[in-house]
Amino acid sequence: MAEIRCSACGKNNPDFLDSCQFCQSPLIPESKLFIGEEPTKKDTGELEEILPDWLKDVRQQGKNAEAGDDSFRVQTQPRVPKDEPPDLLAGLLSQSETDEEEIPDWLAGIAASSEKPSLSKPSSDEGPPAFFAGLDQPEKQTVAPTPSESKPDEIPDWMRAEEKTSKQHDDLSARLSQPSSAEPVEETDWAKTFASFDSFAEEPAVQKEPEDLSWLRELEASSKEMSETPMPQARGSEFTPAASNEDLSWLNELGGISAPAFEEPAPPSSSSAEEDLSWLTNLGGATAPASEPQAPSQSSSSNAELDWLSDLQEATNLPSAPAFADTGELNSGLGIPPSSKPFQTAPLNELLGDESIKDVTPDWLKNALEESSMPAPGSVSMDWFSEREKPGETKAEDLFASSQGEAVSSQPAFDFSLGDSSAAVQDLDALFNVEMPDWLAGGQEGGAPPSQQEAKDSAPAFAENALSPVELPSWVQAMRPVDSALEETAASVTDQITETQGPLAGFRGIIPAFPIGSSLRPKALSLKLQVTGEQQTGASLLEQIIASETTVQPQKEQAAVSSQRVLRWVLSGLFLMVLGAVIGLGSKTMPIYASATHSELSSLIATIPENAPVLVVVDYEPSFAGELEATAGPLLDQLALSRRAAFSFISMSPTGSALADRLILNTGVGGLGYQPNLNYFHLGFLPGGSSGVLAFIENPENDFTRFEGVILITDHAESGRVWVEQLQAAGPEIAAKPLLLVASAQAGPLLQPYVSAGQADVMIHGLYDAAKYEFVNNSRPGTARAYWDAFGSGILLAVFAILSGGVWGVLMRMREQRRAELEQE
Amino acid sequence: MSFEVVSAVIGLLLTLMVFSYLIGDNPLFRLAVYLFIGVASGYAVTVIWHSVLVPRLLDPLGNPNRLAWTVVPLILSISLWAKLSPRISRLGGFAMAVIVGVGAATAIGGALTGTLIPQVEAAMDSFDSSEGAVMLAGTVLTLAYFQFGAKRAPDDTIKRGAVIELLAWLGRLFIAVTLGVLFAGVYLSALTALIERLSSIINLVKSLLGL
Amino acid sequence: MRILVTVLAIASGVTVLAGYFLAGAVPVLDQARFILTDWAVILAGMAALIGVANLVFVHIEKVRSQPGTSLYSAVLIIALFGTTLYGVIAGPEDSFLNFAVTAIVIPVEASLLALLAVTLVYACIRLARRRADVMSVIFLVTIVLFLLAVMPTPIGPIPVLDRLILGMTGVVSGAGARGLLIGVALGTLLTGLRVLLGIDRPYGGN
Amino acid sequence: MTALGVLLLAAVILLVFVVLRRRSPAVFRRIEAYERLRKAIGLAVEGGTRLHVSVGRGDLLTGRGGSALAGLAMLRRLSEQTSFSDQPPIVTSGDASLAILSQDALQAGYRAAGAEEQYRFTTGRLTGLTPFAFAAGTVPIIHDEKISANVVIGDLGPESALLAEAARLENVDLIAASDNLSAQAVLYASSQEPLIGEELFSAGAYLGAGASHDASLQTQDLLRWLIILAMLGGAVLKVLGIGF
Repeated sequence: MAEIRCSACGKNNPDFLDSCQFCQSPLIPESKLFIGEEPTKKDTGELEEILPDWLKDVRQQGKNAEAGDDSFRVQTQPRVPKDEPPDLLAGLLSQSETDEEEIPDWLAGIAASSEKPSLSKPSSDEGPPAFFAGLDQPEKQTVAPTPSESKPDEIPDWMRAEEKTSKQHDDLSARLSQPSSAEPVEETDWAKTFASFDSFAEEPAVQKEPEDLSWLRELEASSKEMSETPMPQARGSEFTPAASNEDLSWLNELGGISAPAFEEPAPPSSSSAEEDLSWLTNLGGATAPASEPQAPSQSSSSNAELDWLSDLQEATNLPSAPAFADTGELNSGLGIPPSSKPFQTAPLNELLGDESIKDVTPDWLKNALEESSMPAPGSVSMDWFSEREKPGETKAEDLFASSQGEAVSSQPAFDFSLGDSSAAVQDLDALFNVEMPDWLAGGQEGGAPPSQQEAKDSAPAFAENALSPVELPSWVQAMRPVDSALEETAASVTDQITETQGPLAGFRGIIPAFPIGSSLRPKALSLKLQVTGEQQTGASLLEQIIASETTVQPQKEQAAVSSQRVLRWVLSGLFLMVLGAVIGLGSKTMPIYASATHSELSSLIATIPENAPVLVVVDYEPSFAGELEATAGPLLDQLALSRRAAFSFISMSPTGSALADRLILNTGVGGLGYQPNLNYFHLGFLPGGSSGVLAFIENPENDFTRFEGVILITDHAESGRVWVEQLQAAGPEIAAKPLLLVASAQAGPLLQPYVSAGQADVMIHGLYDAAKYEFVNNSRPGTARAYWDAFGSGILLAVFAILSGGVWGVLMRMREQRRAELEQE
Repeated sequence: MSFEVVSAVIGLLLTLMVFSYLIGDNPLFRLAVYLFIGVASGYAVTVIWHSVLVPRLLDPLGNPNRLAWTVVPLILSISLWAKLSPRISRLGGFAMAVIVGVGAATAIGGALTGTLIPQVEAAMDSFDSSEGAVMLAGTVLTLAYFQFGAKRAPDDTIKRGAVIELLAWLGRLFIAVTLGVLFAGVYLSALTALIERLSSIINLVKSLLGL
Repeated sequence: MRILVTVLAIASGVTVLAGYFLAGAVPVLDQARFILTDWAVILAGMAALIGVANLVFVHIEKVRSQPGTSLYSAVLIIALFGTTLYGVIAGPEDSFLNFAVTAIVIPVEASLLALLAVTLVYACIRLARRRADVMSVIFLVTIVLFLLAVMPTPIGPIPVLDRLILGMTGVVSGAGARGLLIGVALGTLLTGLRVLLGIDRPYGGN
Repeated sequence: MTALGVLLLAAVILLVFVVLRRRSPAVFRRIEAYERLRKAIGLAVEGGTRLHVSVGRGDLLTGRGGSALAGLAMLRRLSEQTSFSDQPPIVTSGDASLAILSQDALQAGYRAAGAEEQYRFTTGRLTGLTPFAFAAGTVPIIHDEKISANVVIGDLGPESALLAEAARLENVDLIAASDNLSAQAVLYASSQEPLIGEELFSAGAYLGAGASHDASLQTQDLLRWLIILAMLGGAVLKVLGIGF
């Protein structure tokens, strides 16, 4: 097993630990992201093999502690991937937090996949491989210190030595709480080599150092506080989905094959712990070929990147393909000298080439050494299986045997992974469909549902196109997950690069297309100024201001202003002179023609009883007095002359009463002997808009029903709307009263719809209408007639000015455009 | 000289002072305008005092039957004076809250019952003729023009959908015609006011000159 | 306090609105609506006094700080105080007050509107120069055609043109105006709703 | 009851959009006038120039109050954005209640920007109690106060042409919108970039006043299409003789 020497205390630690289990000093400098200096996952592959055992135990601890507190589990699961990008540790966490189904998956994957699993049964109790127990022990001590959980008998000798030392430390959380000040861990060459691979996939882990600590803390807490669902867990769950994606991304890449196995719809509340375990489940599936000869190969994928996987699968199926022997073969076959491997693998190659080491190292450990630590879960297990199938290697056989035995006991895991018993499990599997790597799923052939079988069918073709499985050394296999991780994370933007030259020719993604870990590292603060659009606008404005300070263009501006002024003066003079002349001369040369509408108005007025009170609403501003006096004059004149109506003025503007007086004075009404408070009355100012109008109408004191008609004189459409609305709201009797609108020319078009809709009876708007009505009415020549010629002159002037000005403007624009074009040319 | 003549003369002078603005901003215009603002505002306050505050606030104070209903607006009215001081202006918030609340409700009520529903109904009702069809189409297109929601294109430009853009373009034509007609109406009103002013000046001059 | 103010605004608004729509079913709502509207009118009246006080303060400050323009401000203050004091005492029906309106307010306002006759034409000319897009061209053409249609001439209305143009522009502008009015009503509705829902709180300084 | 139904529907949609918009920002079409306004705001802040903001003369107790409220919402945002300018904005209005509210909005904007001490009571002004008095009182401000841009959003009538003319004489921008169609027509010809119809009510959203304004605009969009559908459907039913 790989070990890392603690720089603080000098003692060896399992390299999957982030911190020294003796002195709690960080084994890896947290603040650095050096490639190859992340030992945590370096030996994941090794741990992969080791894990089942202690994971079982830890899981058992968790199970005992949590007593099946599902809610707790769900909340804590999400931490796993985030805390522990190496999925191995994710599994650890999930187990420690009492997820029963997670370890079984993992174990089931190792066990014969053809076995029918049962979902809820834990597998940890029964016969984990003895050599894994050693790993289990320290974990138990540190993470979940329940003494009954320990199984020292199962610890292999090689592990026991480590256990002794590790037992000196029993509080992992205390260790985790220490600041990470340790120097980089000393590593063996091969470890460094692996670390260089790890750097691809372990970048997230580096980023999440604190969270890594937290999951361990939580682990401890979970063993202490059984059923609590504390906030930190919830918080952790907030982050875990993303984390799980990251962590599993490389697995996804690897596992295109497994997709069919997880095609059930994913529940929204996915648990990352389950995700982590799913790869284990798939891993379990991957072992199926080993025990099931009918499964020809790993399930297929058309993805060329997975060529190696088919090779791997074949490797696991071929007992005569020992990993180390293969290495040499592959190297020779591909013409790749060991020393010419990429920088990440060169030391490993050298190491592997060292026969002495090879001989000394147990096969499973060799595999572990060959593995890239980070993506180990899958790849390591593969190696493990390949080893397991090696004839004559007793350890492998033991392992196999033990795993077989374990498989029987770990049926729940199979059940979970295959998702054939519980809907919940199916959901979880569906979740993994999204998250899980295909390559892992491909391993589930033994127990795979039909969908998986379909995928499996295509595997041979895939395998044919792939490199010979025998040729692939396990170190290459180890690299594959790294590439996958890269593709999913750092290099997800572009395809992985297929090497076309050199010793790696034909491989894809061996050398990342992107700087290693570029996207996995915490985003560095960009030196480039980040500015928003608003800020840019501000900056450009400032620029303009500064530029305007230095640029002097007063001449042009002045000229433009003066020309505008001249034009304005000319226009003003023209208007004043022409209109003044027409008015001064008293011209009445322009004829007026009547229209049918105005005859209707005369007829309507004729229906009003004599001496009847008529309400006149004055709702215009003094500015429109001239126009509206001229417009309302003929109507009031006719009402006064022919019906002798009594006018009651109510104003909607403060100046209304003064305007009413002026109205009487400036129309013919005043000349008819109309006296205030006798023939006409001021009802005052009516504030409050529509509410005021309604209050006025409904106020019994006003006796609104007495009015025989309502004349609304207004300069805006709002007024017409209010009166129309409120008169109708006041009841049919009031609504039936004639409503005559006298509107300013500018409000006329807007009030026309009310007339069209029959809500108002007739409307006179503007001088144009008034003059016609005056003509139809045969009343005395009034103001409208007096203004008529000037009115025509004014319109003519305007038309002339607008037309000539418009043409001039268009010509000027065209000239400017032409000039601009010429300048451009 | 009668009141009317004096009034007319003052009116004439002020009209000329205002017309001087056609040349540009000048002291005469300023003088006329400031005088006008003072008098108009004073007159408005007078009317409000006599038409609103006295009958609705002060008079009921002497009437025990209406006193209860007047206390609240009285207190609120007094608190409103706090608005003159930024430090204690928040005290006047209650009074403004009533105004704004009632105003918002009035605006909503007016918009719904005064415009929205009647106009929609009118648009539907008038569909039975060719004019009505044009009216309906114009109304729809005009409304479509105002679609605010848009999408960000790949080139970072913000555009509406092609169909909406087309409808909006057609709607612009209706809006342009509408605004043109309304503009012409405003011009006619202004022209009438100009004619009225010129007439009053000329008539006064004529009368003063005995012509 | 801010919450109370908001509650008061919402409550008064909702009451008035309920009075609008449910007065038939619940008569007391109608009564409540009138009471609240009455209060609002009183408060708006009082606000007018405060507004005028603000006007005075502003111009007093101008008199102090801007000697060059102090004459105008002084004229304004004097006119305002004089009219107000006299009007409050004498009442709005007073002949002298009427005289002030007839001699000052109406002529100035009418003159200001009359200025627009020139200003608007000038604006059209500038528009053609400044923004000669399709919409502006249609806008200007419509103005010209509409004016021609209503223009008195020595020969009477221009044959055919008046009815044709007025008919066409009437229909088209009616449609456009309806669309614009509906749109404005929609905007008003939403703006009012924001206030009634307490999202916008102009009264509370929010 | 139809009106009540529309009201409730609008309220529900608005609330839903408010919730949705808090999660993701809305994208709205480009309106040149608001682009210009943003520029003017930037200029006021960067160049130390002064903005003149007018919220019109809409009487809150009439149907024209809606545009006044929209103007106030815009003012609130503008005051916050420009409070650090060397020359704080001047706000004018033609209604007394509106003037008080505009002062509140100004003060709130300053407060939100952490510059409440710079708020001056006299920067929120009532310039006249009648429409033309308001316009006439505002014209001298445009001439005298070294305004860099005029923003007029609220209820205005044809008198807005006077403001436009004053702005033109001073050669400064005018960004104006009114709920009054006559004023819209005038401003279309007079202002540099017109704001038409209900674009008046979009000021808040375009100035980034918050999710509620975005939601409001989206609700407007949705309701508009519902109205269009109702009109078309109703017209077809009428033609088919199906009364309702």
